[in-house]
Amino acid sequence: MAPILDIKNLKKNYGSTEILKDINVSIEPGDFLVLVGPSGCGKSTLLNCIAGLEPITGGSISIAGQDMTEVSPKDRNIAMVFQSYALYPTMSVAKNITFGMKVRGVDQATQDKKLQEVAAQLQIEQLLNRRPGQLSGGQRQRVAMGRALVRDPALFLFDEPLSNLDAKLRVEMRTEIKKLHQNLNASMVYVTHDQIEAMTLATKIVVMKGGVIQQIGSPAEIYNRPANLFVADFMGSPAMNLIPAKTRANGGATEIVIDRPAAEPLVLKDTQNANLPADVILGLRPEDIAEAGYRSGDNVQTADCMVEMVEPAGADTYVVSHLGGKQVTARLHAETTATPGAALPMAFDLSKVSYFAPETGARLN
Amino acid sequence: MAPILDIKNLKKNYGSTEILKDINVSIEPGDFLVLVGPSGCGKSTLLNCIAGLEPITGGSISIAGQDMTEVSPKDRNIAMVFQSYALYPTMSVAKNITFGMKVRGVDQATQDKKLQEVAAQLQIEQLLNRRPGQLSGGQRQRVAMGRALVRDPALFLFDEPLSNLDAKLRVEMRTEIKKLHQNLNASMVYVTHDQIEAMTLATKIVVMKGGVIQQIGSPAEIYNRPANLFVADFMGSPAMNLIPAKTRANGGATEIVIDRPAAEPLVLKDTQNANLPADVILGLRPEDIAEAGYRSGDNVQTADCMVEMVEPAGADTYVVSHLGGKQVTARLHAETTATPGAALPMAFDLSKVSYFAPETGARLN
Amino acid sequence: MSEWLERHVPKVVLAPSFVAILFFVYGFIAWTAWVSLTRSRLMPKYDIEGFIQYERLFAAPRWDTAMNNLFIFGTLFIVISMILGLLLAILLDQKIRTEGVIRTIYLYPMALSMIVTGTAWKWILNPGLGIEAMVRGWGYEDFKFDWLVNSDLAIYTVVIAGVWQSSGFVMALFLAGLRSVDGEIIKAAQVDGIPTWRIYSAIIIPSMAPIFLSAFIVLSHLAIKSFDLVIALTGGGPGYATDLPATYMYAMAFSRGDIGQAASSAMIMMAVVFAIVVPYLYSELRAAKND
Amino acid sequence: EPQAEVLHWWTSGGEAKSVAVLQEEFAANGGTWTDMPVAGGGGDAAMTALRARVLSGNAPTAVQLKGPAIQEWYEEGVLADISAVAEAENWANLLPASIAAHMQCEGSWCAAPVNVHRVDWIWANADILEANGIEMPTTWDEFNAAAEKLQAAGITPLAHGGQAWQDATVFETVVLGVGGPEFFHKALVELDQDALTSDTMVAVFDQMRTMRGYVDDNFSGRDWNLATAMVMNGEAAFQIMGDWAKGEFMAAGKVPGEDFLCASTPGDGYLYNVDSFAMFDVDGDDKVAGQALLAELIMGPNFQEVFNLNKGSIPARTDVDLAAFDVCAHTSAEDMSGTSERGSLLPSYAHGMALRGAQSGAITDVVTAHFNSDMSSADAVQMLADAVANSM
Amino acid sequence: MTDMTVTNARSGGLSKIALRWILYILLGIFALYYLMPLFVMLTTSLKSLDEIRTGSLVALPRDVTFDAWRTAWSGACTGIQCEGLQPYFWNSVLIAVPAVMISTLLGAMNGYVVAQWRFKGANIIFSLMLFGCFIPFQVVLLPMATTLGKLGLAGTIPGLIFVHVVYGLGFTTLFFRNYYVTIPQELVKAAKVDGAGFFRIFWSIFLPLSLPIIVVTVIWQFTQIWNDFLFGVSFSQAGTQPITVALNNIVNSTTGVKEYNVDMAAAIIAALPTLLVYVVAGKYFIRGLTAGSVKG
Ligand SMILES: Nc1ncnc2c1ncn2[C@@H]1O[C@H](COP(=O)(O)OP(=O)(O)OP(=O)(O)O)[C@@H](O)[C@H]1O
Ligand SMILES: Nc1ncnc2c1ncn2[C@@H]1O[C@H](COP(=O)(O)OP(=O)(O)OP(=O)(O)O)[C@@H](O)[C@H]1O
Ligand SMILES: [Mg+2]
Ligand SMILES: [Mg+2]
Repeated sequence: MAPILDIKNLKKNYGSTEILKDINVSIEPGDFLVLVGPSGCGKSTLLNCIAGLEPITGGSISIAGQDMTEVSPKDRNIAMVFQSYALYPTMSVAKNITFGMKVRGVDQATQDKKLQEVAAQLQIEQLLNRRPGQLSGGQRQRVAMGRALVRDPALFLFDEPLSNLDAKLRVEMRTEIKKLHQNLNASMVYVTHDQIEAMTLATKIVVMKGGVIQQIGSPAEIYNRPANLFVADFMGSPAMNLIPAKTRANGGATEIVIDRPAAEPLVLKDTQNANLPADVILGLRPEDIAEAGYRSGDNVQTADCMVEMVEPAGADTYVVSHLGGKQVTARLHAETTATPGAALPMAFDLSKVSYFAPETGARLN
Repeated sequence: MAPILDIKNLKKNYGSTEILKDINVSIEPGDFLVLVGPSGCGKSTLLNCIAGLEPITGGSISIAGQDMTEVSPKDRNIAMVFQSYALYPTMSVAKNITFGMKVRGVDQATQDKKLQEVAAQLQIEQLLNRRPGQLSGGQRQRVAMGRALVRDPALFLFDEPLSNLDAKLRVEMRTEIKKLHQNLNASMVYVTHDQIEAMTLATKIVVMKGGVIQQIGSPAEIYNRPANLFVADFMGSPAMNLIPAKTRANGGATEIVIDRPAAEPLVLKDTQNANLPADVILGLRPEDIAEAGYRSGDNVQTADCMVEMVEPAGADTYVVSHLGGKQVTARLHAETTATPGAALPMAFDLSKVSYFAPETGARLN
Repeated sequence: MSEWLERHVPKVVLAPSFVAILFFVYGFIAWTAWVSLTRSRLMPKYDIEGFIQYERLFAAPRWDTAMNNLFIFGTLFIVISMILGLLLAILLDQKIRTEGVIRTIYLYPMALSMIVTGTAWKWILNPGLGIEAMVRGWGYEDFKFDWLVNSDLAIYTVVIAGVWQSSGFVMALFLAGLRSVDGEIIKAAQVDGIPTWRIYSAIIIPSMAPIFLSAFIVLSHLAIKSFDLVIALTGGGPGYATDLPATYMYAMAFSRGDIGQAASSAMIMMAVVFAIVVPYLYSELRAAKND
Repeated sequence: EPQAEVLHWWTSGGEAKSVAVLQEEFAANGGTWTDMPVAGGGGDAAMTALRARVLSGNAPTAVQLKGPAIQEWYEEGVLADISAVAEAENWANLLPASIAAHMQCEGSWCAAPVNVHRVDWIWANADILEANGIEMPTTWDEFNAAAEKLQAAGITPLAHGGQAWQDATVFETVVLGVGGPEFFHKALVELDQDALTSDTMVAVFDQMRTMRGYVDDNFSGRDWNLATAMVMNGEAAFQIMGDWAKGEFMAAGKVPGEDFLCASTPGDGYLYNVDSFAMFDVDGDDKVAGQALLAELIMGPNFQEVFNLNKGSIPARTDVDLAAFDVCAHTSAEDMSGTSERGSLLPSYAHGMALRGAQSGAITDVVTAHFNSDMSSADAVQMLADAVANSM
Repeated sequence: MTDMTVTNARSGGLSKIALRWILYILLGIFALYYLMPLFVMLTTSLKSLDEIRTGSLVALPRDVTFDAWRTAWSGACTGIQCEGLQPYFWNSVLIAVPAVMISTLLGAMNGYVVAQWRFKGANIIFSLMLFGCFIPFQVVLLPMATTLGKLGLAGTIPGLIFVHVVYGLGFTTLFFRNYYVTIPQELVKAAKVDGAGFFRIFWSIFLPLSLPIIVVTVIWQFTQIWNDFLFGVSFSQAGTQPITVALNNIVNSTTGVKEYNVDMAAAIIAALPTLLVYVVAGKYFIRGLTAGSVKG
């Protein structure tokens, strides 16, 4: 099947500033593509280019097999949900949703039918006569979705649609969007700042930085095998621990040596990866460091560590200690007895360890 | 020791609308009190009343043992950090921080010393000559903190100071505030929307709703023993599963019966709690439902459940199924093989179970 | 074709206004520049004669007076209107119960043209009829307020009436500005222990810089164009002590039948406008580029 | 059917009534009169409107114009020729020569005179003069002496409104009185540099400075009619003003010769201010017919009598019966014919009869600047010469 | 915002009350300054001519009479017609209403383009238009007269409307532009994706949003146009003269008898519509200014 969205060598400049540099992405029908990256990296710009709201400087964009590079937004068969919702402030919810159909000359009966359908789906039937100003954030968000849903487009574009919501509502809406995607089997491009959102929603994640794509892959790939230091640090919360270390070969295995303040270096043995350079940066997620006795497996090794700070967070407790000159966070179970200033035996699970080159930041294993 | 803040029977009306109804809170020196509650519940109003920025309708407020009910804000010996930071837009960072001291007639040398101290603490030395407009959100936040810190007040008030930051920065700043609290051993009142923030920072949490305090307690109390359905649902992310169930006594233990669609009811046995009414709402956190074999203990029981949706989220994977007419979320390890539509054996850990009365919502155990 | 139209519709919409301005403002300025180089008298003539009109202009003592007056009047008018407007805005911002009424009282002079109010002001300021006579009538025989009839001071009465007319509008601008300052900043300052007057002087007022700029532009526009004001109040007198460039130009063009001279004075006036507006536009454009 | 759109600045009650007479006659002769009044600044605003109208190719049919301005507009080639009417009615013989000259442009007739205002009048409050034993002055020295006496008695000698045109009005009567008719003609009609810089001119400015002392403190910007009211109310003794001031006295019910006195200002001569209508080039037979009819009616004896009775001036044509007119008008008429013979019937510079706008304006600038400051007479003379030169 | 005085209202000591009094006294004094001319005009208009000649101008009338008002409205002579201001009043309405509407609408469109549909050079065009606000009107009188003649609009009401629209454009565009730049660009984008075009977006989305700024613009334009004398006197002819010209004819006659009471009554009548607009819409005026036009 032809890709639903195919971006080739896309370039976008504002004046002489290059905002997007040679972007190549393609997604299949039914894909849920999530764009992540730090603020200002060009996510919204890319979305705007796809929608045709910004002229592009180079490359091509095709949607559902048709070259759309020069086509105006209204003919691209897309629907877009904006970060700020961009609801029409003077129109009622119903009119907000039907405005697009009205503009397109859809007949009144169809408009009403569609409106009822979508309103039911989003549970906003009782709000149809209100103005956007009289809605809560979550309700607005649903109206913005509704405006997109009545369209039945080839492609949905979402620009951080949940960023204005409070945590609770965000979780609910996230589930809602996920269901929507599954029910409609629609193709979506979704921008977010929130890694959890990215991880839970995406079938494919694109990590960008400074207008350049850093990695494209499934959520698991991005999470478990980040392509470089930037991705490793960016994805996951709390972030992956990135610890400078030295390696030395020891038989078939590799020994990883990590400096510790006022104590002997910590030595871990990795049996899976060989041929590493002498200096590496070791990447280990907080959940791969547990309290000794709470984790087992081939690659688990135990060592005492000095606890600096304890942060209980309900379901888990995070413990911070110092390794290799860095603060290292471990995720412990909620009932841990760890106390700041005391040593605690910790289990390091190396089965999903990552290594990066200190100079280039590229992944080594 | 006298409480540092003591609020007695505080009432606050706007016109004829009661915004705060009979609030009683008291905190000890060094306490970190976090106020949480849904939008519009009166958190900011309460903070403003404490600061003296809003006249109160009834009751009294004393700070550090002195009745402050009638005292103007500047004489209350408090410092406040606002949600929008409220930096003085035309002054440099240095002037923003020192302006209050200057007005109070603190001599130049002391001002400089204080400024240097605080700037070092917050790592904003290199920003001192910039204007607020030239700072990033996180930097602004730190300046706003700096303005409060030079004060050495009896009480710090924070109104959602992190809500404008992106997730990554928020985590960093949270740690920063936590350290600050530990180092200064200052007393703080902190408003937030974010439960993680509440859980990690607080020594004491106040949950409010509609101007009424729902529960006051330590984070662990609030998390593990919510006083009512509202608190149970509000705190924790994903939220606690609240499942309608029937109970029947069976010997010394209680049997909990939960309806399931297209399957036999699920029966769990609780040996800890007795004398429950026939109808209850069972509260179980997602992390207390695991994949069978991954959890053990006295109160763990296993049952097959139909999986509806699987949400991998990096460190964990959430699985949704249907129980008692509700969606129930379980937190599974990341490598789970659960697939939507298939049955999965799940372990229910009842050691921290909560029961609520369906009518009043009050906690039963 | 329709594709083209669709893409260019904004330009097409702007075009008529733009062309109108181009022709009716810039075209006419060019026309005036041309005429200023001729010996046009009663009616415009188009034979260029060089800069004689400018030479005549700079030789005329009356023009000197007019420019001097513009300087005195402009400076005082703008400064006083701003200060008074700001003061009134601050006073009105203190949760005044009758704000609506008082605001209307301050604002209404803007609604009246000077043709209307000039006579009233003339009487009020006239020593024999107005304030001086009234105060003397109360028994203060030595009271003196005769600026209107004093060649050296008459220009200040023009300032008084001008301020009367415009300061309400400036107040409205500042009041709007005060109302849009973030309330949390003020709360923060209160908690910081800053007294009210320092909150205004050190925090609010400095943050209203754009409004000062707007007010300045509106006021300088009024100052330069002030014509009715002078005609109605003093008629340019005593003598021509209160002449302004605008009245000078009008007199030349229409009562004296000396259009060439009028055109040259208009060009100088426009140069003054230019000197004020261009920096403003520059900052405006830069701001637009930044956002 | 004759049509006329008439641009004029006679808008106030008395003036308007006077014009209405013309309009009625016009209508009685089957014409349609469209009124286009524009008041203000002694016709400045009307001139503004006229210029715009001419430039837009939409000139009014008839326009209140006077003095050299008629010739100026003629030179722009926009005036119509009404010689046919004038010659048929034999205007040349009905008008004093110097006034007729104003109505002619390069030999053809281009305007019709309505009235003759005398400018060099001095008005006085009869009671005050009697109480202080003062006669109407016939020389400036007498005037000065009388003024000193009045001042000593606590009466403001001269009621004056400090507006440029009023200053200029006083100035020209002083020029006429101090320098005589010939000097007046040389200085203010021919703009002879020698005359302008002569010692006589210095003396004129000296007299102006003296007169400044006779004026009360609040004169600046005062309307002329308020000054007249001061004379009426006994606050001041004299006013120097054209004969339209009479209308103000009459309106207040005062009787000439009893309540108030009129006399020409000291010195020989007669300064006239002739209102007239010029006809503009217009398209359309009805309008051209309107112009002819209007010209004829304006010079008609009936209109000349009625209009001038209303307005306080005297008829421009010399053959009108003056029986219905008051004593001041009689004086004016006699003086007009007398001075006309003696060659001292002179155009008023202050009212735009003598000079073109630029020059008269330049002179007024100096006069008013001198009068309203403590400039020395010598400086004023120098400035006057410079200003006149600069205005050429 | 600044509710500084409300804070601790309960603790209002003596000094607080004193401050409050000083505040009101100050406001009152300024109110006197602003009201004085109106007071003089009003009292004079209610006096008889005799009383004006003899009494003090700033005194209250001894016998109140409304004759002057009647005369001014329907009896005063503005030339040979003695119909008062009445006919001219309607001329002004016929000029001001369409001119205000057209210039506001055009300003709205222009502001919409400049703020929301930026294209290359839009800013330059905007600044050029802005400069148009500052041109002294005397400068344009003569060339404009020629142009109007060429257009066949000389002396007509459409001609006057045209002139006012042209020279009002700078300000109306400025007002709308400054208002529309505060509206997020996303709104246009959303509507574009919805399939709406330029005019549709303006009409359905921006215009309904613009009430505050429309109020500001209409007040400003109405005041300017209603009070205009220079254009009114230059580009009108008999039958199309606006009220300011008639007012001027009543007030400014040179050699006639002056009826000050009628003058003042006429002045007030001529100002009534603008006064009314300020009183009625004054509240929205501040609000509109707050809503955005204040910025630079
Ligand atoms: N109209 C414009 N002119 C010039 N530069 C622009 C313009 N719009 C955006 N930019 C720049 O382009 C870059 C990318 O902006 P974009 O809005 O795409 O970022 P983003 O990834 O969406 O960030 P965020 O997460 O904060 O929304 C930024 O550096 C921004 O400053
Ligand atoms: N000045 C006011 N006048 C009337 N009602 C007000 C005023 N300020 C706040 N309220 C109302 O008081 C209630 C509490 O407001 P408050 O700002 O304290 O909420 P909050 O808990 O801080 O909410 P959020 O989390 O959204 O900041 C709200 O319902 C609000 O509408
Ligand atoms: Mg973005
Ligand atoms: Mg709040």
